Amino acid sequence: MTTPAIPEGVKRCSTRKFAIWLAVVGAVLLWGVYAMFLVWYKGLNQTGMNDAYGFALWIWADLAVIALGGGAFFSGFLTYIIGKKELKNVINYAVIIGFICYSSALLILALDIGQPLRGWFIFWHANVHSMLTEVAFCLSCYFGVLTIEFIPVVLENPKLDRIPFLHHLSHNLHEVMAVFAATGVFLSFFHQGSLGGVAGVLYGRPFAFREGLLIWPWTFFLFTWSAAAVGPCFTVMVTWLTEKVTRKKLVKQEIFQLLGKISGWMLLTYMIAKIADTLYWAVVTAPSKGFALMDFYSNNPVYGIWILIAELVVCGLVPAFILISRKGRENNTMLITAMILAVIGVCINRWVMVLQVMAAPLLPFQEWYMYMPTWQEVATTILPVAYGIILISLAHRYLPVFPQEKELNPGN
Amino acid sequence: MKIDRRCFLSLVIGGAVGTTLTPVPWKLTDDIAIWTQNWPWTPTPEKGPSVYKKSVCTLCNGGCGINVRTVKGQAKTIAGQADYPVNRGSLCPMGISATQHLYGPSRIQSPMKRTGDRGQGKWEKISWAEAISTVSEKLAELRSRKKPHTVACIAESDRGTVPYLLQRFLTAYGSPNFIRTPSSFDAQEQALYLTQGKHGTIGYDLANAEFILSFGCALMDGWGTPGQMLSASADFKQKNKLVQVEPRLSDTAALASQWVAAKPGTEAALALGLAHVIVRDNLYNKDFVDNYAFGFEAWEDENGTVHQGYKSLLKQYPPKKVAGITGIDKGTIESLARKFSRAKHSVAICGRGSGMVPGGMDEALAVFALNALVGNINQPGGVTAIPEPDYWPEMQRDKTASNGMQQPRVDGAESDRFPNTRYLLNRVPEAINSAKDESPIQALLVAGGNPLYTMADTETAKKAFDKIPFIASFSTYMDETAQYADILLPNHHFLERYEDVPTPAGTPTRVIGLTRPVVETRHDTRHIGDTLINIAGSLGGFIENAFPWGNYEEFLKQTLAGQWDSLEKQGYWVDPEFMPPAWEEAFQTPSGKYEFYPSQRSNPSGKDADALPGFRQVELPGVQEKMPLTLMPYASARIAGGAVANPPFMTKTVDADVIRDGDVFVEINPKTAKEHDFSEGDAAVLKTPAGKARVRIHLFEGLMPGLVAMPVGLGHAAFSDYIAGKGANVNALLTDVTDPGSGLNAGWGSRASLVKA
Amino acid sequence: MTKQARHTKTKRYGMVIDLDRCTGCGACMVACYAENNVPFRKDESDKMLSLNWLRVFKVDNGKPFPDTEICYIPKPCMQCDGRHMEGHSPCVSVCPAVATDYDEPTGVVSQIYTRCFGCRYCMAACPYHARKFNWWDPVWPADMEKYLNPDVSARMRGVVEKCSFCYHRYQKARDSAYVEGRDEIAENEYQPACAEACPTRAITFGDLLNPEHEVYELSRSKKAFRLLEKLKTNPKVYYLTAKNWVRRKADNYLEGESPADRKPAHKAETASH
Amino acid sequence: MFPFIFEWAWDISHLVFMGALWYALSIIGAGLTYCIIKSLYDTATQEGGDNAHH
Repeated sequence: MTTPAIPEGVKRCSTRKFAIWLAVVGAVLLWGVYAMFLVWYKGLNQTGMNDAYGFALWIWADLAVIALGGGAFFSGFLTYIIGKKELKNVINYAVIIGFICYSSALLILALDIGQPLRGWFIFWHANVHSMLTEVAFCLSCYFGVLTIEFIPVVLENPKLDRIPFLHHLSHNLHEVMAVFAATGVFLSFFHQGSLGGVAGVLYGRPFAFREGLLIWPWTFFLFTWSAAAVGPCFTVMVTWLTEKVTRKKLVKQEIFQLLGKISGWMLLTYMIAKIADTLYWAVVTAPSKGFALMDFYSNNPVYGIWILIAELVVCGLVPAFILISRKGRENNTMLITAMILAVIGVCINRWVMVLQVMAAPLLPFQEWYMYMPTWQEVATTILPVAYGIILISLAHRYLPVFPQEKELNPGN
Repeated sequence: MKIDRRCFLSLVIGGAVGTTLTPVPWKLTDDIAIWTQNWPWTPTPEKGPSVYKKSVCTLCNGGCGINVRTVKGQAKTIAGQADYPVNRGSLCPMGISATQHLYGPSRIQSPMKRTGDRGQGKWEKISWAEAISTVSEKLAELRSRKKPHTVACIAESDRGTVPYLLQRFLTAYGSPNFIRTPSSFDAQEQALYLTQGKHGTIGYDLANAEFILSFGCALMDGWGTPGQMLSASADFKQKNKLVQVEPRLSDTAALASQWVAAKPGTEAALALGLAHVIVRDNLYNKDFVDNYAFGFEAWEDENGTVHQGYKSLLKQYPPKKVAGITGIDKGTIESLARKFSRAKHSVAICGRGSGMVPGGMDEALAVFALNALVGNINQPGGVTAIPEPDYWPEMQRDKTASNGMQQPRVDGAESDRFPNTRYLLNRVPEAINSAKDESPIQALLVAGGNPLYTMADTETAKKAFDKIPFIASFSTYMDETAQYADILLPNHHFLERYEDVPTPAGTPTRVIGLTRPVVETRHDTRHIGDTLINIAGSLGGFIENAFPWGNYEEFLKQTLAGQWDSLEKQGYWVDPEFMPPAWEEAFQTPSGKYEFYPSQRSNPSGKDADALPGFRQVELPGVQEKMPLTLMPYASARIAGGAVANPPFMTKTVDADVIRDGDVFVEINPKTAKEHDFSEGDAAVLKTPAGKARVRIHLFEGLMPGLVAMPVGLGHAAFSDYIAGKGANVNALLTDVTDPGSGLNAGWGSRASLVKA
Repeated sequence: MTKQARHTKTKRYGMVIDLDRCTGCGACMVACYAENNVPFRKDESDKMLSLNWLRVFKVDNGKPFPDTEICYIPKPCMQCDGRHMEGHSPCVSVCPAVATDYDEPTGVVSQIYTRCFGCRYCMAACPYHARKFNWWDPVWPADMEKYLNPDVSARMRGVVEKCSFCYHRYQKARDSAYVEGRDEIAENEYQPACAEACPTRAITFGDLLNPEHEVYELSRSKKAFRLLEKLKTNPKVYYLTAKNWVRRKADNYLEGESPADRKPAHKAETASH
Repeated sequence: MFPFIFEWAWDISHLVFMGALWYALSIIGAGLTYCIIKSLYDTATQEGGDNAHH
């Protein structure tokens, strides 16, 4: 069943099947929306946060989602600035995933403030010394850039493309995309970094605090680097998942491998830097504030040294080595496993830099602070996932996202 | 079609750009910002100049001078009155947060009568006229049945004009049953009477003492006048003058230069052991003991019988034996005795915890004897008797009243069995519950205190109250006892009324303080003095004649006419003539001397050993095998343990290891925890012979193993949602243990068991 | 960071709390709540949800009975001067909307409730948990709104609040000094509610830079120390104790380190007038 | 964000931060404006023209 709304030459499931799929995901979305309105109406008492956990699940979700959405800026960087033309085959999808990630992050941020109606104060009364201000500005600007990058993809829908102005707009946007992409890379570099800075500048929190360069703590660079390393992994992972769901190949394996190789080297260099940072922190920074490494990993029911090993070794070095080896990349299972591990690794890192920072006690007579999210927090955190699935489904159905789809699926 | 689309697009884009250029979006966002800053449901307090008003806090019997900041006639904040002779500017958290009770939801706002079952909380508003006629009709009816003596009145104090009016009312009406709520001063005042022959308030000159030996007094957590004690604490600390005897590392013990962790209930033995050393080593004040004391040596009565003296009693308490009893090592006892006798002004004080439980007479007498041994009676830094107020006008009463007054008291005080005890509220429940037919109390006026919360074994007390046909409460707040009454005649809040506050117990000078209205009366309440005058008026006859004043204020000004100027101006009056009498004139005992052998002590056996203050272990209720632990209540400055419950601010200050999610934590030593397999935070059921309660466990090294310490003042069931339902009431777990000679409650704790919940 | 008024000397208001005097009675906390219109809820037992500008902690030396000792540590906002003593306290530098500010003339860290939009970054930054969030709309039952202090505004749901050293009292004192034509205010003219209420007189308050103020000497005493000094937050709340074990509770020490090795608190300070 | 907001200061941090911000915003703005104007122009001139691009 082909309607003009669906791109030419590709096969899509029936409208009925698609509607059922949307309804199922939509139900989850509605649950999240309900929780979202509860939080807006009743306030943050609907969450499991408290005065020790000013930052919790949502901030983690923000950080994680932005790190994973980093695929968009890094692929854009590789495609438009370095000139890796083959990546044009995933750049559309990377942009869509980035768009979803960033819009979700903004939504969660809007939820996570006590006075949402005053949210714009962060721009209006900006404190330029605050990492969060930097995050807010770069995040919003970059979201604008992502929207600009997303528009031409939308405009390629056969129906829209028939409108001359939109047709030209799409064309002209494509023409200058490199400029936007470059601006996006610049903005991304800063907000990814500022997100790292958010925790790293907390000199009252020895678990988070890092020395650094000028005003930027090392976490600033580590966050940017890790987002660049893992963002493409997430793009590949989602593409792979989409292939599994749609039961067809959408992007050529070489592209996956190319991204894997780049990610692998990025990840490896990131891990070297991260390990060096961790060592310096454990041996110099933390002890200067009276803390031994194990003080941060003992006397509590959750945070043991396992979490450090999981982040650095299992989800850090291991995937890095798989991805840099040709054998590892050429085995699809290994490739995808490594990428999933890398994604988990960056999520652990963001968790640790938010939640464990809050959990660790500072005064010797205090205990570890424990936190349990409420269903409202969980639902609003799942909400972006549902929203993302819906947007991806729509995009995949109505837009020519994957240039190689026709070629890879002949006979449709 | 194409043109239309273009038009449409231009319109949309143009419109959007145009709107951004108008002030509309900016104005809207600005309005939103302003609105979130002025949410109508966030109150804006009214501004105005501050007016400071002096008064005296009556939330406990401490009577601290306060300075209330008011703005536009509303009380805002409360601080201690800097020059007030009792507290010298210091104030406890309860006093500071009094405004919360003034404006809070626990106030009784008008007279009410009960419509549902007792304690059910169903009330109907009535007029004052109806309230007064209901009470006076009930009282008139009892009087007409010649049963005026079946009326009883409970009050928190027996000094000052309001307690006096209550007593005067009962006397004119014909009932001897004026009952003051129990406190450790019951025992101390009786000891004062037995040793010095005087009725009065006991004063301790702690400021001038060089050495203070405190037998479990929670000086920092509510003993005596909290403001006064807190104010003196720095002095205790800096001059290293405090030694605290107590099985728990309390706030007072923490402040002391030495913490002597004696087994609970062995304080008297320790006092005797110290006395033993002092006498053995001839360290006592020979002048005082030889010339102004009686019964130190053996003596012969008029019948020629030779009686044992205090000195020979002490022989039974050598340090080694006392060490065995108290768990304190011999060396500590010896050195403590030497320190006590060598310091220039040493004073020993008693009254466990915040002084809510009287304790046994042996203990009070043994501690008093220590002060006498060092001759520190009526000396700077010593013990002094402050005479009771005696400025009361004459009155006449009719025959019914005289007959009523001849009847024995319901509580057994001043009877042959307990001749020296003035009030025994603790014995009232038994007197009612054991009565064969109708309750010996037919009408109860609760004019202070909150017995259904503060009495030991509150369940039994409640059963007794059930049998009283008529209960009227004058309480300002909907407390546990008011909730159990039939009719409520609410008194003004203390920030709305006049009242005099005579010398608080423990204060070494003669003072009167003036509580006065700092805010206008908020509700349809009435001063208890006025209510009494109204009731007397409606009863008529001699009773009416005994209350010739137009209102309470008139009576107050008349009574304190001599002091009124000073009271009005300064808020207090200090007796300029008061001087502790010299030893020659000080004692009004039969011997005219300080009596180490209290010859007036009730002693049915006639044995010297029972008259002299020896050590007799108080048998706590319960079987040790079933209840291997010992529950002991402890006082905390952050939890009001008395009649008036914590205001929300105070509860806010209580730590999460004292109360959490409505559960109270009991402290146990980690050793005890190990033996009973408990760890921090575990839920448990605490059982005693009187009842059980759900608690949680807090491990505390500072508590003697084998004990379970529970805070006093939690577990309220009344007042308001903000106060009720937090933890359990320790009083409900304790049982009255009758002291043989005095009838006072000597029960300092209870056997208990802890089982995992 | 606002410019200082003319003719007035720069001040660094600070507090010295003598832990050997504090008996943990809680009067300071209650006085603070009453003065600053701190709301309350039916259940306040979760201290991480309870609005309290000042909290008194109970610590013990961990020794078994009967060698146990306890000590109370009152903890208001530390009013940190920041790492380089120039006002970049942990919280001020992170607030994205300048809702919290370091007042140059007094050294007091302010909180602008109507500016705060509740991101709680400052709470994450504060190592002392001095900052509290309004998780709920404040409610004063019955007539309790009547006792609210008109000098301090009530906060709305969704904003952060904290101890301000009763800055409104400073403003009042400064205003009345101005009316009387004085440039400077006397030590006793500006005292926060807690210091005024402390019945054991354990809390002393004044200008740390003014040798005539009591806190000047006290903060320079050998017994003086601050909480978590190693973090270099430079608090203006000092504590006094003669007990080494109490000092150990105030900061983190690696194995083999001891509070005795540390320089006196005031030496770390390099404030200039 | 604007010099007329009171917390604005003419100091190095504000200049660097806001400079970079406004710089990025201008590039985005300029790029977008260019595309829109160019597309409007293209639409007007190539009305009914062929749709081919790339």
